[in-house]
Amino acid sequence: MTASTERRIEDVNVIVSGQGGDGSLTVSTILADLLRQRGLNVYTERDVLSRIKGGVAVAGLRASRDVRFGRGDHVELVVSFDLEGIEKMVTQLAPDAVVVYDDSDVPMPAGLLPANVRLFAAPFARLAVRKLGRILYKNSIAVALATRSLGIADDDVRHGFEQRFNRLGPAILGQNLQALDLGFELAEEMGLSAGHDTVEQDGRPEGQLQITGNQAAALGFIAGGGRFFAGYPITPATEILESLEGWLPDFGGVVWQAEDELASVNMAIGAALAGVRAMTSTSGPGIALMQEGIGHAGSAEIPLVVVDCQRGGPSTGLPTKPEQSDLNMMAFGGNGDFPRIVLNPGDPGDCFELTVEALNLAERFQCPVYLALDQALSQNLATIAPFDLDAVTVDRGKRLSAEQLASMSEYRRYAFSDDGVSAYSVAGTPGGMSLVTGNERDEFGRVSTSPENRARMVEKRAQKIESARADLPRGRRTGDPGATLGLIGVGSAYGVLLEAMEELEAGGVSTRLLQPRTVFPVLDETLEFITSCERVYVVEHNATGQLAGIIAQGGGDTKRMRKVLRYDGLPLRPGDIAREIIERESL
Amino acid sequence: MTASTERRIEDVNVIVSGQGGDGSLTVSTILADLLRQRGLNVYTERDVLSRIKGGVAVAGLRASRDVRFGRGDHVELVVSFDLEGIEKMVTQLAPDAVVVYDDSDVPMPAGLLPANVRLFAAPFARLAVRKLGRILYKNSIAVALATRSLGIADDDVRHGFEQRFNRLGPAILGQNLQALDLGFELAEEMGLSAGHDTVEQDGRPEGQLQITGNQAAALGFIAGGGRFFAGYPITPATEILESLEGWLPDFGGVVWQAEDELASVNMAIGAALAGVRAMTSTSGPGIALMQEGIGHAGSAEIPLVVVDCQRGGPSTGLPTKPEQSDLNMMAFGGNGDFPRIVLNPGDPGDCFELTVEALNLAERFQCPVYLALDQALSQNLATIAPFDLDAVTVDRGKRLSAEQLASMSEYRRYAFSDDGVSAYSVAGTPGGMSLVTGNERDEFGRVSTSPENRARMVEKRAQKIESARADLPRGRRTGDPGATLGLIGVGSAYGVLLEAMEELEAGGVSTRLLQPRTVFPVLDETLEFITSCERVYVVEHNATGQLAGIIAQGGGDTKRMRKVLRYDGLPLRPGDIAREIIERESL
Amino acid sequence: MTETFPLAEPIWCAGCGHFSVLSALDAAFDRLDVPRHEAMVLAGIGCSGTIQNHVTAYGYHALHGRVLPAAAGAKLANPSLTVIAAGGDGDGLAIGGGHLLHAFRTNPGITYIMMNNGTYGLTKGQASPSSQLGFHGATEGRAADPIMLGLSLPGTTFLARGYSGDAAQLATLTDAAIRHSQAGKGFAFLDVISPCVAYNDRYHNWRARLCDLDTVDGYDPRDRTAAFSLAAALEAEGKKPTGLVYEGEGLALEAALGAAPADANIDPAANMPAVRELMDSFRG
Amino acid sequence: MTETFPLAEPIWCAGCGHFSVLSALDAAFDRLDVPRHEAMVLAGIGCSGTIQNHVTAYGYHALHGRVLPAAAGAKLANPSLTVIAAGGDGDGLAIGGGHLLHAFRTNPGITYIMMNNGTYGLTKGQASPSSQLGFHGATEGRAADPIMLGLSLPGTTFLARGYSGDAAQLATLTDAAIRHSQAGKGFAFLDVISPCVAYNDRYHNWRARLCDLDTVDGYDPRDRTAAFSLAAALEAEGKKPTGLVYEGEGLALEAALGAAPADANIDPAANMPAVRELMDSFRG
Ligand SMILES: Cc1ncc(C[n+]2csc(CCOP(=O)(O)OP(=O)(O)O)c2C)c(N)n1
Ligand SMILES: Cc1ncc(C[n+]2csc(CCOP(=O)(O)OP(=O)(O)O)c2C)c(N)n1
Ligand code: SF4
Ligand code: SF4
Ligand SMILES: [Mg+2]
Ligand SMILES: [Mg+2]
Repeated sequence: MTASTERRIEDVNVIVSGQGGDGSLTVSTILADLLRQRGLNVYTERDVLSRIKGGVAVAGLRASRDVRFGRGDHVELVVSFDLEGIEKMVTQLAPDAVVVYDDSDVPMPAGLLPANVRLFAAPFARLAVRKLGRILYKNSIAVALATRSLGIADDDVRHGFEQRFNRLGPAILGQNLQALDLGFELAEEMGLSAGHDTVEQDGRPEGQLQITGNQAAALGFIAGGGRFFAGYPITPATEILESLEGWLPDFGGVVWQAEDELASVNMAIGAALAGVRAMTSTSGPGIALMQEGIGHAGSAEIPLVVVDCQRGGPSTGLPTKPEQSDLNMMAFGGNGDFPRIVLNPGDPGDCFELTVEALNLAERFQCPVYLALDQALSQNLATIAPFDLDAVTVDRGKRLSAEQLASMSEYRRYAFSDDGVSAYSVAGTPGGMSLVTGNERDEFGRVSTSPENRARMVEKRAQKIESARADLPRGRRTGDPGATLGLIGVGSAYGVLLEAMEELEAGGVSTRLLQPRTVFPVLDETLEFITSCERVYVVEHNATGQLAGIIAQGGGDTKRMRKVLRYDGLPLRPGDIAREIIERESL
Repeated sequence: MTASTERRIEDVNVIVSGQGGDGSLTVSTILADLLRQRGLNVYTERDVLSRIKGGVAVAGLRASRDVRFGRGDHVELVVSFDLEGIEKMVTQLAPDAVVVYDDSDVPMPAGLLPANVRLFAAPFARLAVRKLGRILYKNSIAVALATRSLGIADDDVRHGFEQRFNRLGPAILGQNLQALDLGFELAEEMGLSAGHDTVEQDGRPEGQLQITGNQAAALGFIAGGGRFFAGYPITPATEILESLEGWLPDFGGVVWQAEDELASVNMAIGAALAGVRAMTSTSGPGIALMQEGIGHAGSAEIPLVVVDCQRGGPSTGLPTKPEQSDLNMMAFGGNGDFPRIVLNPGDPGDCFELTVEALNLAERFQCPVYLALDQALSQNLATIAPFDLDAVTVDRGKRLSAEQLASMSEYRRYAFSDDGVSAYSVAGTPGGMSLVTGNERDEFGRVSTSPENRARMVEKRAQKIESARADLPRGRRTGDPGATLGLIGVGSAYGVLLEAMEELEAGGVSTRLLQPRTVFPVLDETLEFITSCERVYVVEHNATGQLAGIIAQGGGDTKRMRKVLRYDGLPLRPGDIAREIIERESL
Repeated sequence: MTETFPLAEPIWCAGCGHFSVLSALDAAFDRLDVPRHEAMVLAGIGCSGTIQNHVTAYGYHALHGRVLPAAAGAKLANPSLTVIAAGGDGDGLAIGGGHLLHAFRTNPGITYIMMNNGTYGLTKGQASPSSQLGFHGATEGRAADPIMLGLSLPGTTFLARGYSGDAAQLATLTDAAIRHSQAGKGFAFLDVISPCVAYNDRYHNWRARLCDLDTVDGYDPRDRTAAFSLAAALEAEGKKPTGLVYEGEGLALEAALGAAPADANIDPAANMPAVRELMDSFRG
Repeated sequence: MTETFPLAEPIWCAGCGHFSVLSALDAAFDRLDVPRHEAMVLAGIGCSGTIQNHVTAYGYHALHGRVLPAAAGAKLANPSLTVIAAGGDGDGLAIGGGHLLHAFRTNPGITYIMMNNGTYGLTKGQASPSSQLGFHGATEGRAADPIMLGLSLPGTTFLARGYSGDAAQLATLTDAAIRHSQAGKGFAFLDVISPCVAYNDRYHNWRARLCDLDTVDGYDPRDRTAAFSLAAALEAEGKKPTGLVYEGEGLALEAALGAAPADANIDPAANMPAVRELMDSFRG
C-alpha cells in the first residue's frame, strides 16, 4: 500500500500505539469500523501489558478482502503517539508503509525509518491542547491522517464520527469533528490530499459476525444448553465469565464468580450432579489448581467442560501474551489414569461449535472435556460467518428419567456396559438415588478395593474414550491433497497457517494442512495424515513441541514430524513460519 | 515348604489376616522378629483398607535368604482369623501350604482348600476367652501353631515373647506365655510336633537395616541437609511427615503440618528462598493440588524437592494400594514449559541416596525435583544394607556468600550463563537483595515482556536440564549383558523384576534389566538400552503405560517397547510378570 | 420401586461420635418429610466422609476440603433440592477453611454439618485446626472455632452446635438447620462435637465443657455481638456453647440470584431464537 | 557495594492508594533500622503485588493467594529475617482466605499488609470478598472484614487498620506491626483501605466512614470482645475502625517451634554422626 489512493485496498495492517489509558486505542476502533463499513473483513489484536495505566499499549488491526485470523507479516500503517511504539515496529514495516506520528514530545530521530516509508509527523497532542483545549482530541486529529492515507472519503469519516460520538452529546461530537478537520488540514499541508474512495466494497458477505473466541465460546455454551458457569477472573479467560454474567441469567442460568479456581471447578461438578450442564474457564495457573478436580470428574464420571484460555507460561508467566503450552497438562496432568478429551478450536466459529460439542461429549461420556484456546484466539476480534444455529443439538446421553427408573428393577450408577458408559440419574429424579465417589467403587458406587472390580472399572473408564472416538470432532483440512508436505497446527496457529500456506505456495512449496480439532485422544486421522505425508511440520506456540509430543505418544510417526516453535510471547506470523519451512526444506 | 521341619527355610511367604484393629496383625510382627533373628531377610507388606476399624486387614511377610523387595508368588503359610482372608488367598497358596485358621465363627468349608494344603483349624478366639478370659490372646495361640509349622524352636518363641511383652508387665507377659503354651499343646494334638530348629542362620550379614522407603527418604532428607519440611497427612506419604516430626528438630530443622498441600508447597518455597533445603511430600491428590506451586518453582528458579508416594488413582482412588500412575503428571503436568527432574528410587537404599541427590540437584539447578515412590516402596519394610553415609555430599551450587557478593560489581539474580544456571543469593545475605518472580523477567528479576528477553529466558531454563543431564542419577542394570530381551521398571517394580528375571531365566528366557533412576528427562542410557535390545518390556503399575509413554516422547524406539501393565490395586508379582512375558515371547 | 444402592454398615469404630450424626440426619429427613430423591448428602474425605453411604438419598463423596463448593453448585443448579454437606474438621477447617469462610459470606441455602472430633481420624490421629493446643501432632496454634468464625462474617445466618452425646438436642438442631436452608434463608452451619474414640477420646471430658444455651437466661440468638461475647468468655474457660448460637436474617444466595437452572428448557428449538438474537448483536 | 536490582517506577494509576502503602513500608524500614538484606518483601498477584519491585530488600512475587504460606516458610526457615507479606484483598481474602485464617490461628512472626481496595484491580474491576454489596460484578454476599475474621480466632495477636489517605497514621501502624512481629509476638495484620481509582474510586466516600480509634474514649485494644462489639456496631452503620484494633499476648510460631534452620550446620562431617545414630536405630 502507498499513501496514494489510486489502488484498491485488499489487505492492510494497521498498528496504533500509545500510552495505555490515554484513549489512543480508540483510534484503531474507529478505523476498524470504517474499514468494516467498506466491506472488508477485520481482525484486531491486542497487545497490552498486564498493568493498568501507563506503559505502551498497542492495538493491531487488519482489514482484508479475505477472511484472516491473524495479523499479516508487514505493517502498512502505523499511528503512534510515542516513539517506543515505532521502535518496536520498525522491523515489521512494509517497504512503502505510512507512519503517522505525534512528535509533541520527541521528534522522529533521523534514520530510524527505512528510506521508502512515508512519515507524517505533527504535534497532535500539542495542537489538541492549544486549539481545542483538551489533549484527548489528539486522537481525532490522527484519525484524519490515517483515513486520508487509507483512502477513505472524508465524509465517510465524518459520518462515522457522528455515529460514534452522538451519544456523548453535541459538544463532544462537535469538538471531535473540529479535531478531525484540523487533521484534514494538516494532511492537506503535508500533501496527503483527499482522494476518491477506493476501498473494497464487495469483500465481505452481509451479516458477518465480529467476535472473539471467548465470546463465541460463551455463546456456544448457551446454545448448547449450558446453564451453570462458575469462574474466577484471570487473563485471558475473564471475558467468558463476564460475557456469561451478562447473558446467561436471561436463559435461566446461573453464573458465579467463585472465591478461587478450586471452588469454581467443584461448584461446576456439584451443578453437574444436579443435572445442569456446567462449565468453568480459566487460564494455565487456574487449570493447574483444578487438576485434582478435573481428575475427580474423570474418576467419578461427572460431565464437566473446562476452557483453558492458554497464555504465556510457566507459572504467572506472560499473562497477556499468546502461548499453547498447557497442552501437556491437559493431556497428561492429574493423578492416575482417567478418561479426558481435549478439543482445540481454530477460530471463533470453531469455538462456538466445539463448545456445543464439548457439552454433548461431556454428558454422553461422563468425563471432563477440555476446550483449549489461546490468548490470540480468545481475545482477538475476527470477522466470521454467522454460526449455524440450526446445527445445534443437545444430546444428554444415557440420562435416566423418573419413568425409565420406575420401570427398572435395579439401578446401578456405575453399571458395566459394552461401551463403558453407564446410565445416570441426576439429583432430584425420583428413584435414582445413587452414590458418586472418586474412590474406586463397585457398580452401585460403593467404595470397593476388590481387585477384580478394580480392573474392570479401570477398563470401563478407558473404554469410554474408545467408544467416543467415532464421535470426536474431526479435523479441518485444506491445501493441495497431493502435497507431500504436511502442516499441523491448532488454535490461533490455524488461521496463521492458512496464510503461511499461501506464502509457501508462492515460494514454490506446496503443502496441505490438518487442524486436528481433537488433540487428545490422538485420532487415527491425525496418524494417517502424518503417514500420508513425507514430512509434517507441527507448528506450535510453545518451547518444547507439546502437540508433537502428544501425537508421538499417540502413535504418530516421529520420523516424519518436524517441530516449528515460537515462544517469545509474540503471536505466530505466517511469514516467519513460511520462511522457516522453506529454509528447512531447502537444506 | 511343608509343615515338616526337616528342610531349611530359604524363602517363606506368610500371610496373616484378621479384622482390622483386633490385634491379629501383631502375629506377623512377632513372626517377622523371630525369622529375622534366625538370620533371614524380612520383607513385610501391608494391605489395609482406608478405614480404621473392622474390615479385613492383611499383613504379608516374607523371610528369605536372599534380599527380596516384594512378596513372592506363592504363600506358604496363612494364619487367618476369618474366612474372608483365606478366600482371598486361596489361589495364591503354594501346593504344600499350611493354613492356620481360627474357626470360632465359621468352620472351614469343605473343598475350599486345595488337596495338598495342610489345615490346622481350632477355635482360638473361643479358647482364649474360655481359658484366659480375653479374646486378644487368640493371637498368641495362633503364633504357636505358626512357629511350629515354620520349625522355630518353642524356646526361641518364648524368648521372643519375653522380649516383646516384658514392658507391658508380668501379668500380660504371663498370660501371653500361657496362651502360647496352649497353642503348643494344640499343635501337639494336631500332629505338629516340635522339631529341631532348621531356619537359616547365616543368610543375612550383620547390621542390616529393616526400613521402609518412606523412612529411608526421611533419613536421606536429614543426611542431605534438609532442614525445612512442610506436609499434610495423606496415605501413603504420612510416615515421611511423622518421621521427620520426630527426628528433624534434633538437627535444628523445622517440620510443619500445614493446613493443606497448597500451603505446604508454598511454605517449602518460602523456606528455600531463605536458603534452607526444603521438601514436601504427599500422594497423587496432593501433587495435583501442588501443580501450580511446582511449576512456579520451575519458573522462578527455586530449589524444591517434592516426594510423590503414589497410590491407586485416579482421584481419591485406592488410597492404600500401590500404583505408579502419577508419572505423567510429574513429567508433563503444570502450565507452561518448565524444567523439572523426576527421580525414581527402586528400594529403600535408593530412596535414601536419591533424596540426598534430589536436594543437591534442586539447589544446583534451581528447579523442582520430584522423587517418585509408590505405596509398596513407601510403606513396606525391607531388609537392606546400611546406607553409605560417607558418600553423602552437600553441593549448594552457585550460592553466593556475602563475601562473594561484596566483590561483585553487579549481581543479577537471573543472569544468563552458558549452563543456564545463575548464581543466587538467599534472603539474609548482605548485598544480595534480588527480585524473584514467576512472571517472565529480565536478568534482574524485573517483570519483562520483551520478546528477545523472553526467548532467551525460556532457553536458559531449558538449558539447565541439558546441563544437568551429565549429573543425573544413572540407572541400575543387572542380568545377562548379552540378552536381547530387556526389562525396564521403576519403584517397587525394581525388586519384583529382579525376582521375575530369575523365573524367566528358569523358564529359559534370558533378560537384562534397567531401572532408570532418572525418568525425566529421559536419559540417553535409557534410549541406548532400548536400542541395544531386540525387545524391551516396560513393566509398570498403571493402566496406560505412562513410563513407556514418557520414554517414547523422550525418543525411545517404540517399535522395540512392549508394555506390561497391572492396575488392579494388587502389588506387582514376579510370577505374573514372568508368565506374561514368556507367553508373549512364545507367540 | 427401583432398588437403589444397598445401604452398608458404617465402618466407624464402635463408639465413634459420627454414629450420632448419622442417626440425627437420617431421622431428620423423615421428621421433615424430605422426599429422599430430593435430598442430596455430600460428604468430604475422612471417617466422617462416609456418612452418605448410609442414608437413602443422592450421595456424593467430594474431594477433600471441597464439599462446600460442590454442595453450593448443586443448590444453585437446583434450588428445590435439600442439600446437606457433611465432613470432618480437617476437611472443613484445614484444607476447606477458605470455602467455609466464603459460604458464610455468600449464604447459599445448604446445611453444613461439621463432624468435629479435633483430629484427623482417617489418617490416624494427626492434629487438626480444632485440636486443643498440646494435642500430639505437628500443628501448633490455638484451636479455631468455626462458630466464632461464622460470627465474624456479616453474611452468616445460622450457627448451632450439637454434641454426639446428646441425641435429643442434636435432633432438634439438625431439624432447625435443615429448615433454615429449606426456607430460603441460606447457609445453616451445625458444628457437632463428635469424639474420635480411637485418637482423641474426650467423651469423659466434653460434657463438663459444654454450656447448653437453653440453660442461659435471656440468651438471644439474634444478637450477634452477645453471641460472640458469650462464646469468647466460654472459650477463655475452655468451654463451648451448644444449641442455637445465632440466627440472623438473610436471603439465600440462590434466591438472591433468582437461580433455577435445572428448570430451564435447553431444547435447541426453544432456545435458538434468543441465541440468534444474541448472536446478531455481533453482526458488524 | 554490589549493585542490586534497579528500583523501577510503580506502574500504578496516578492516585492509586497503593502508593501510600509503599511509602509507609519503605520508610518504616528506615525508621526501624532494618538492614535491607534482612528484610524480605513478599507480595501476591495483583496491582498490589508489584510493591516489592520498589523497595530495596529481598523481593518475592508469590503465586496468587499464596503469599502467606511463602512468608511463613521463610520466617520459620530464618527467624532473624524481617518478613513482610503484602497483597490485595482478592489475593488475601478470596483465593487466599484459607491461609489468612490459619495465619491468625498459628501466629507466625510476619507482618501482613492487605492492600484492600474492595476490587480486583489488575483484572479490571471485578468484585472481591470485601466489595460492598451491590458493587458490580458477580460476587453476591456481604463484605468480609479481615479484622473481624482475625478477632474470631483466639490465636490472633495483632490487628490494625490504616487508610491510604492518612499517611501519618499509616506510618505509625506500619511501624507497630513490624515491631510486633520482630519482637517474637507473632502475626501482625494490617488492613489498609487503599482505594482503586480506576475501578472502585471511593476516596470521597471513605473518610466519613472511618472511625479513628484514638478518638474513641477508653478504647482498649487488649479487649477482644470489646473490639468485636465496636467493630460490629460500626459495621452496622457502614463504618470501620482505624488504628490499633487489637493486640493480644502470644508467642510467635517460630519461637514456639524453636526454629532456626538457617543456622543449622548441614555439613556432612558435622551431621553424619547423628544421622548414623538414627540409622542404627533401624538395624534389625
Ligand atoms: C488432597 C488430599 N489431601 C489429603 C488427603 C488425606 N486425608 C484423607 S481424610 C483426611 C483428614 C480427615 O480428617 P477429618 O476431615 O477431620 O475427618 P475425620 O476422619 O476426623 O472424620 C486427610 C488429610 C486427601 N484425601 N486428599
Ligand atoms: C491462580 C490465579 N488465578 C487468577 C489469577 C488472575 N489474577 C491476577 S491478580 C487477580 C486479583 C487481583 O486483585 P487483588 O488481589 O485485590 O489486587 P489488586 O489488583 O486489587 O491490588 C487475579 C484474579 C492469577 N494470577 N492466578
Ligand atoms: S478413627 Fe475416630 S473418627 Fe474414625 S471411625 Fe474411629 S473413632 Fe470415628
Ligand atoms: S487499577 Fe486500581 S489498584 Fe490497579 S493501579 Fe489502578 S488504581 Fe491502583
Ligand atoms: Mg476430624
Ligand atoms: Mg484489590
